[in-house]
Amino acid sequence: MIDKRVYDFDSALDGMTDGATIMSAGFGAAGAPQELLEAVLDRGYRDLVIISNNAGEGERGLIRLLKEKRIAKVVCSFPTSSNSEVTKELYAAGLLELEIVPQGTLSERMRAGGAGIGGFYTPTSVNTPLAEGKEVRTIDGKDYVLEFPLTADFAFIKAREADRWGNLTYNLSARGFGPTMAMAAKATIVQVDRFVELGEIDPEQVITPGIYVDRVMEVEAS
Amino acid sequence: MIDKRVYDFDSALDGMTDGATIMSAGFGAAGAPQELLEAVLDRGYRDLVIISNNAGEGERGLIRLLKEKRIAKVVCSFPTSSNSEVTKELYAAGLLELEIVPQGTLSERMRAGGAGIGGFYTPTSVNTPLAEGKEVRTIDGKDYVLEFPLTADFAFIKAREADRWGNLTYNLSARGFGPTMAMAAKATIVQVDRFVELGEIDPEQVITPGIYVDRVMEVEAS
Amino acid sequence: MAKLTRKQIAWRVAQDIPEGAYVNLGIGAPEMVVNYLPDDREVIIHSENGLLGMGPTPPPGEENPDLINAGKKPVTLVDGGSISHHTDSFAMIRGGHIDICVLGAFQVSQSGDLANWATLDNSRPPGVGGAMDLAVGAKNVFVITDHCTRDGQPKLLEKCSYPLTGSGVVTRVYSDHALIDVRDNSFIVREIVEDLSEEELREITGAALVFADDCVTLKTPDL
Amino acid sequence: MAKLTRKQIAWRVAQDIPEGAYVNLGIGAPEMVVNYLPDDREVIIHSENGLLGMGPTPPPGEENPDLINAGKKPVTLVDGGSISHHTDSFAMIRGGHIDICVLGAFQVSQSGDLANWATLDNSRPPGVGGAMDLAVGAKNVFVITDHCTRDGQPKLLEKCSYPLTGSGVVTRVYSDHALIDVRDNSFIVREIVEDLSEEELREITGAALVFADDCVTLKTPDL
Repeated sequence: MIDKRVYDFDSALDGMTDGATIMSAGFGAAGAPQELLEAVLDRGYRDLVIISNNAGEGERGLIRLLKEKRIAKVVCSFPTSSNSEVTKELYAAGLLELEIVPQGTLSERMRAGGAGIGGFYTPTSVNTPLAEGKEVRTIDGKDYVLEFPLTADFAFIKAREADRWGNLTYNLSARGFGPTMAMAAKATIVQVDRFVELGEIDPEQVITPGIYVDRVMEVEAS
Repeated sequence: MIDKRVYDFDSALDGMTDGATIMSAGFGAAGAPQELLEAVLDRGYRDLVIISNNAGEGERGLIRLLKEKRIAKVVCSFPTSSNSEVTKELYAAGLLELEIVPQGTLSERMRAGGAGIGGFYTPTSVNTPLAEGKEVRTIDGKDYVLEFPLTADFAFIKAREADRWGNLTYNLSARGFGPTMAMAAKATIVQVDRFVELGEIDPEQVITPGIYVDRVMEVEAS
Repeated sequence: MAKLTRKQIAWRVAQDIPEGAYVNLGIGAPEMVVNYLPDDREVIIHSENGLLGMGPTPPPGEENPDLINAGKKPVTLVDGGSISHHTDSFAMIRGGHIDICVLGAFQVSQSGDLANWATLDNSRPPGVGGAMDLAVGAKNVFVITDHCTRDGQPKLLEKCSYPLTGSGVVTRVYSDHALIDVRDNSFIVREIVEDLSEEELREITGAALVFADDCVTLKTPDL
Repeated sequence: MAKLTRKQIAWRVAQDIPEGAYVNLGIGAPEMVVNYLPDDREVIIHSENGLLGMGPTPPPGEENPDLINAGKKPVTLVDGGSISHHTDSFAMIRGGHIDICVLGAFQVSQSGDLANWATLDNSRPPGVGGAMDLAVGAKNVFVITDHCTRDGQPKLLEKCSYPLTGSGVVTRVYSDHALIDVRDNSFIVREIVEDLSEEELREITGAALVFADDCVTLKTPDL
């Protein structure tokens, strides 16, 4: 019987190592897998590379990892949040590498990683510093920048429901980067509000099909 | 008040011309907008360019347009259906131009057209005749073919429900190419089983958001 | 010198948003535009984190932490609203499906270049968010900005000195002094606030201005 | 000469599909594989028109014209099944998320090239469907084929003469005479049907064969 459900963080994080690349879903706090990130913190992993829209928000998850200097690099579109100073301080002190990627390009690069696309031409960032060093190509009279896929060792996702095959639904705008990151990582680990029986999710309403999911764990918001 | 509902085929087909490029959804008969296609037939339009997975199936829609020699070219992955000879006959007689595109590339090219991507590298068709004349590029040691976007004047789609903003749901595997074609055409025309009130479709269950839809018409299966 | 308040600028922008438009409102001043849309006008608000048909701020106590806008503030969905994931949401933007986006600016050039994401100060981490995608993807890019910086430097320039967000993208500027179209490598003044002369506007602008033949007074209610 | 029926080949393929695998079964003979999966083995069947968790043919009268497989035949969904649109479905395929796809073949070369979509007859319109995406995207490409054409020509070759579907993609061939891995530019025979000598197999194969040290008899039930 296929059963992707796990019941503790040690099982959820099986295979985690220092230096791992982790895609962390969430836009601000919505959809952020705070408990999974904090389980990584508790287990002492370091030198992590994080791919996430923001380099943390509030006082949870990524912010805690940043404060404990466990993160070597963040690939993101917008690193700072209004209520956290730690990213600015680490950056100013040269203790944090940042790769800034426009939000749509970030998402599309992860999709490419998950969908087997070797690269794509986007009009976003043409003639800006974020296109420096990148190939620019004129197609039908318009300029585009060549961007390459992003993949990761792990994707951490927060979802609403999961069944034992790993089919997922999300809660409103907490959907965010989850469906894309699930495609792009070697191992996709999901914390969900609740498990449901196989067949309970309408086939037309599955947002992330289980094929993209490796482990699901029921986590109560803490 | 925004109201994309129309009540007759003349309104649905507003702007149609000879020589128009039409994306026609459907995989075989599932999701095929037969009544919209036949309304085009009835109005005498010709020299049409059709983008569709199949060049017709059964005795309806595209097959009828083919029989009446209204179609100049079909861009598709698989032109012939088991129960129709017309495509073979027209092709053998030199009366039909075919552009064969692998199914996933066909779909991805339409997505690129709808998503503002200028081109993408796909591993599909490398070292095959369908890559002839196309740029091949080695990325991270793997070969990819450069493919360009597909767009159209019209997309014809069959869906289950629509509200007055054009939000759509589909019926099971009739979803098919609908959501992608809706993004890629200048005018997206949808025949639906039934209209619903605005707000009746759960925001999380909208499959094609109305931003991609121009006109919706309730059409009883005929 | 006569000048508009932020609310008045937002009001003026709102008048230019037609029925049925799909509109993305940037974080900050652009968010205020929604408050001045006429009640009888149906406009569909997009938020790049996956909302289409975004509604007003919920009443206190009814906020849902999983229903937020691009500025990470609690919002609602209107009837007809829908959710998409980030990649699909940016396909909408990049694919040219958003009719109008309204953004703030550090600088705008007469060729429509927009700088609104980074200054020349490298000590702070830069952050671009969705601005580059919106700038290049929306059919019309409206900019809300003060005409000058706080220390009196012009923000409308021949050429931007700050790093660009997008090149040749701005279609119209709504400043606290004027409404200016950006077309054919020129700033074309369509409306100018009361009691401000053409000469005074030229003095606070860092590029040549063309005054439209039908240039009128920029009038707004008191806000 | 000893040879397997199509059903026996399908049975043999089914034995190699592990619990939990995501599997795409091509149109025709590959579809039969599903009939021989052990009842206690959970395998998730993908159909490229957007089904994941495809179930068996529905009972007569319960067919839904909007629930069909890649072969356009009525099917069902099992509990846990899901629907996606075509672009998402092919993202699954191209992105390497399908563990095994089973395809038919006109020709297979010792370097794993697959030809299964077009012959050299240009009078008929060609059709490729999803075969090229599956060939290049699936982690393992299993081929079900007769060892020879109806007129006795070998289908396992040094080099394909027909237009390719994919290059270097086939991982294993299940013919009516043998089970052959394709690796390091070689056909490696793992199993051979009863009463067929190595020499006889070589004679009907258009490329060199390597017999594995642990090559065994290919046994199936009577089907």
